[in-house]
Amino acid sequence: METFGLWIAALLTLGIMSFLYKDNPVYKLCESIFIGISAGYWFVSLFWQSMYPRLYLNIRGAVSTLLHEGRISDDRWLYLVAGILGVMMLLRLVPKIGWISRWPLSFIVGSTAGLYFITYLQSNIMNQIRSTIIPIYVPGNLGISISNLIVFVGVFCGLVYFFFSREHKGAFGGAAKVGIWFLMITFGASFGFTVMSRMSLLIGRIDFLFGTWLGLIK
Amino acid sequence: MNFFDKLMKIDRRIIFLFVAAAVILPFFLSIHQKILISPEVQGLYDAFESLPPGSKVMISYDYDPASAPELQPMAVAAMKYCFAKGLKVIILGLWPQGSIQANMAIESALEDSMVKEKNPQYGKDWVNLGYMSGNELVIQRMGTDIPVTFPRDYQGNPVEDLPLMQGIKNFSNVDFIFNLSAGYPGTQEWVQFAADRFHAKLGAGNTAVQAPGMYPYLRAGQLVGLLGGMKGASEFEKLTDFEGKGTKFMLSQSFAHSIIIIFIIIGNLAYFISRGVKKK
Amino acid sequence: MRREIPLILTATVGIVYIISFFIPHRPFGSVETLFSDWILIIAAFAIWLGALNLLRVSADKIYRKKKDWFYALVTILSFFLIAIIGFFFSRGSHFQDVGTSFDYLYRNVYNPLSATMFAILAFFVASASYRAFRARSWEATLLLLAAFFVMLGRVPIGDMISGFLPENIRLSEVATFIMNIPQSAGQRAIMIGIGLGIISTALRLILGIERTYLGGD
Amino acid sequence: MKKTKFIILIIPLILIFFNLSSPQEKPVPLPPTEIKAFDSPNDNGHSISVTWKLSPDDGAGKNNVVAYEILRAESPEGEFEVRGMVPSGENLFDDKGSREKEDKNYLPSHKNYYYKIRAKADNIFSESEVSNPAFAYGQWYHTGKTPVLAGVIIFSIFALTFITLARKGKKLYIRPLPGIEAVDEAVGRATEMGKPILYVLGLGTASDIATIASFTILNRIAKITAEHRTTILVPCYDSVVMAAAQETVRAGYLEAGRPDIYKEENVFFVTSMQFAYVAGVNGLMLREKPATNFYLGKFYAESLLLAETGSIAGSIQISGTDEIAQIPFFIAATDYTLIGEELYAASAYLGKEPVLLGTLKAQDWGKAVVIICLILGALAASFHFQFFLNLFRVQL
Repeated sequence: METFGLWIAALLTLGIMSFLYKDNPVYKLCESIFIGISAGYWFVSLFWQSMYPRLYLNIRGAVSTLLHEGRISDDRWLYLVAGILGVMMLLRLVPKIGWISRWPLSFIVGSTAGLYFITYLQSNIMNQIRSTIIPIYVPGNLGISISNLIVFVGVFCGLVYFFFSREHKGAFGGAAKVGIWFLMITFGASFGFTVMSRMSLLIGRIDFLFGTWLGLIK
Repeated sequence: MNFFDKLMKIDRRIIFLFVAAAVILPFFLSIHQKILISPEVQGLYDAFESLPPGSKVMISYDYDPASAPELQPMAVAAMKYCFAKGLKVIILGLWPQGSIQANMAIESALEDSMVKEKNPQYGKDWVNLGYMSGNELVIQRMGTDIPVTFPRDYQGNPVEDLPLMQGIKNFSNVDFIFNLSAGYPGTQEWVQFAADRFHAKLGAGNTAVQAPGMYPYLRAGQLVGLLGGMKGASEFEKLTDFEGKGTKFMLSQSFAHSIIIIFIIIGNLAYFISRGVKKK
Repeated sequence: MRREIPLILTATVGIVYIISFFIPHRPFGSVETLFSDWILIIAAFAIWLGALNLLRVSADKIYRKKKDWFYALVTILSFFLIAIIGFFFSRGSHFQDVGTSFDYLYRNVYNPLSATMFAILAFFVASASYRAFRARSWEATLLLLAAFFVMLGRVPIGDMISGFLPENIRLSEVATFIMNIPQSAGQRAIMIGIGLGIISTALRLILGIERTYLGGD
Repeated sequence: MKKTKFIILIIPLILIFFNLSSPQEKPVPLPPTEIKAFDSPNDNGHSISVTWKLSPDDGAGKNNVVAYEILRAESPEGEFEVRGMVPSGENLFDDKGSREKEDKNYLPSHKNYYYKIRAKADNIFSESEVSNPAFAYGQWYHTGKTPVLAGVIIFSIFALTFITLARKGKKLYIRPLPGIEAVDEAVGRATEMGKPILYVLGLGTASDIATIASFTILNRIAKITAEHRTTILVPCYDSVVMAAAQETVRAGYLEAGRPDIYKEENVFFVTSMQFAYVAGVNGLMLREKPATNFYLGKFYAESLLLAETGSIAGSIQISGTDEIAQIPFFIAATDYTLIGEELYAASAYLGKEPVLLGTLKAQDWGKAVVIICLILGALAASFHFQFFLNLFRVQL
């Protein structure tokens, strides 16, 4: 069974790789298997990991306290709201009352908006300001002074580039231009850096094909 | 259309072919590239070297198959080294697939002739405590009580039956912790909970993407050493004298980076020359 | 009814979320966990919409014998294969444990497909850099140079080429400098910008100014 | 004589021998003192904190303390149970309990507890006195989060001011963005070629602001395509996103006055797994050969897979994301890229609604405040004024 699995895995690997030459029936076959399997995977996981523990087990627990202890006050009843919102989502399938699905949608969007308003203010703004507050002049250490100055100028000009209310002209435009330079270096560096991990993945696949499958590499 | 114009519009499949060759060929070549040892890898090796035989090393496997090309060579080299040196290894995983990766690493380590000589035994020379959910809370709980956190190993044996686990209560009974990490939970959590709170001695192996973020911890001494990506793996293999996949992979990596750079240079030459021709 | 209630709901939920961030006292302290659980449950219901949509589009292709209808059939069959195995033949909620049939499919079908698709990136990185990394302007040159230094500085070859230079200006050191100084400066500027963009969009959502996601009428 | 000499010699030797062979007396460390228990600040009322003065033998004296154990009881005479341990040198412990009654670890609010700390040296303990009684209670304001509150207030004031100004009809200038200018041209191209437009919302869920910002852009583009009678294809990664995208596109067609030509099957679900989704969209691109591809939203490693395939298919491509690591790939492989914040601005740009522009102005003012903070901060740090840095410290 394991050898069979290994062959399946190897053939699928080659099938996807054939895409590099051009679109072809083998790739199309792998693609449709891939879509079906992954959608099914997601379908199953969401059921066992969200629906079952979070909705079913909570409600079952609440029902059992009601039956055994006669208590109705249980926080877990709150999960019923989620169940109702979920069913409302499914009402999209009924054209006449499909608009009800906007309720759960706006619940999701509302909590997203609230959550991100706070977290980004804190992590992207407060924390980044804090790590950029560095002494520009460090007595006796020219190296650190210069690198701190570069960081400061980079953040400053980068922010100027993102101003929308002024045209990039004059001194303002000059700063924005320097800002673009910093952004470009950032993108280049991050490109070069990511290349390494992408190559590692390819190397891993080659190792699978020639080593694990064909046994050519020890 | 002259030669350089053609070169600029080269079929991408030719580029693909070169990339494939650059990655595949090194597997079958026996070229040795000079590997310089960086200080953070040396630091990790020194920490391992300072442990007398019989010391207890905890290795946490916090990654899944997706990051295996980078981290598995490190894991294999570390296991070979520990077995050959007679260090006792306690394995656990904060990622579900971590303990499976660990078993795979041990399987390849046991094939090595130096390891075979020592004939390490499960329960005595190594144990695999398996996966435990709870992320950083698992580390925190281990700081107080390891047997309570992991009452059984991955096969379901009670830990009190394992000779290696005798006398292991918390991090003060573990001589060194080595963490292989591909994200959250991983090195950062080990630093914050094991090193900062319980003063455990900690080293780590990370993916190339994650490694730069760990340098602050290295500078502060919270990490004694760090292996970053395949490069780190190959350096570690060189230091421990267990040359393995890291070194081999690194050669492919070098070739692949070079081929991309060569193509960028060719592309730019063609661009400038053909532009120069047109201007005339 | 159709638009007003959803808008009120968005605003209320958003404001409750923001307020509860500052109040540790119950019930506010646990709002975040509760709401995120709810969202997961809604998503678990919504996957039915997605799955039905996928099946409907595929079935439609087969029914009308459209081009490539055979592949649509393969999609439907693979969907049912893994769904049935996952629901009934893989130890219930322990479906992801090692040794289940679900795990077998995951390891031998899903994993190689996904890893290979990911690995194809390596080829595309090469072709994209060949096509796009041309020193057309000063900005493009900066991008190219930064990529060049970092790429070479991360592999042993880089230090071999630059071995004749003093240690602190070898390629690996240059790469580290670029990553630590200008790269992190640029990164911070972008992060602060994104932060402002996100909080401003979030505010627009809460105030009900941005509401296209709710549709018309 | 000889004998006495021998005895005199042997007695001290025996003494020395016995002294050596008797088990070595391990020194007992002095206990920690001044145990103070109090309610843990900024929590929901199920945690008590304890502090103490380190044992004189911790880091000094006999220097043999390795850790402190924290014990708790319901009365000073009651049975003390171990609640936790901290390494030597530390003098604070948060006794965090659960808020669930069923939990073994339950710690009720408003109930008194007593604490003891014992210093641990190998297997020897020395216990402190019992602490004062303390009970846990919940707080109504988290003092550590004040900087964030200040940020919320400042930004909201900016936004509301500019929205009001915009409502009153004040003209607000914004500079042109190349990626946005290209949208009309790109749709026009598709119409001329008689080919569809592909709009990819990315891998975000409806819980990502980037995805929601992308809905607004999708709405405008759907409106333009409806006017031109061009097909727009929206393959979706998430079911909730699919539902919202259907609403969004329908609204666009409605605004253009063409609800009759809206086709729901053009906004469809592919799958929720990253690379399977890419495989599907790539196949779609090569078979449908869209004239223009939009990639706006959250993107991860798939960015380049999509953009390179799009370029193989010969499409014009406009991209934008707030995932910094992916922006370089989009810059390399697509024709126009909206960088980070520009993605969020794009919806306001395309909408041209004055109120949306108002919040864009607020963003700029926000940036100005950040820049001022950075300048002041750099000066303060250079002259060692630590307090300024602490203004931005958020405690969770």
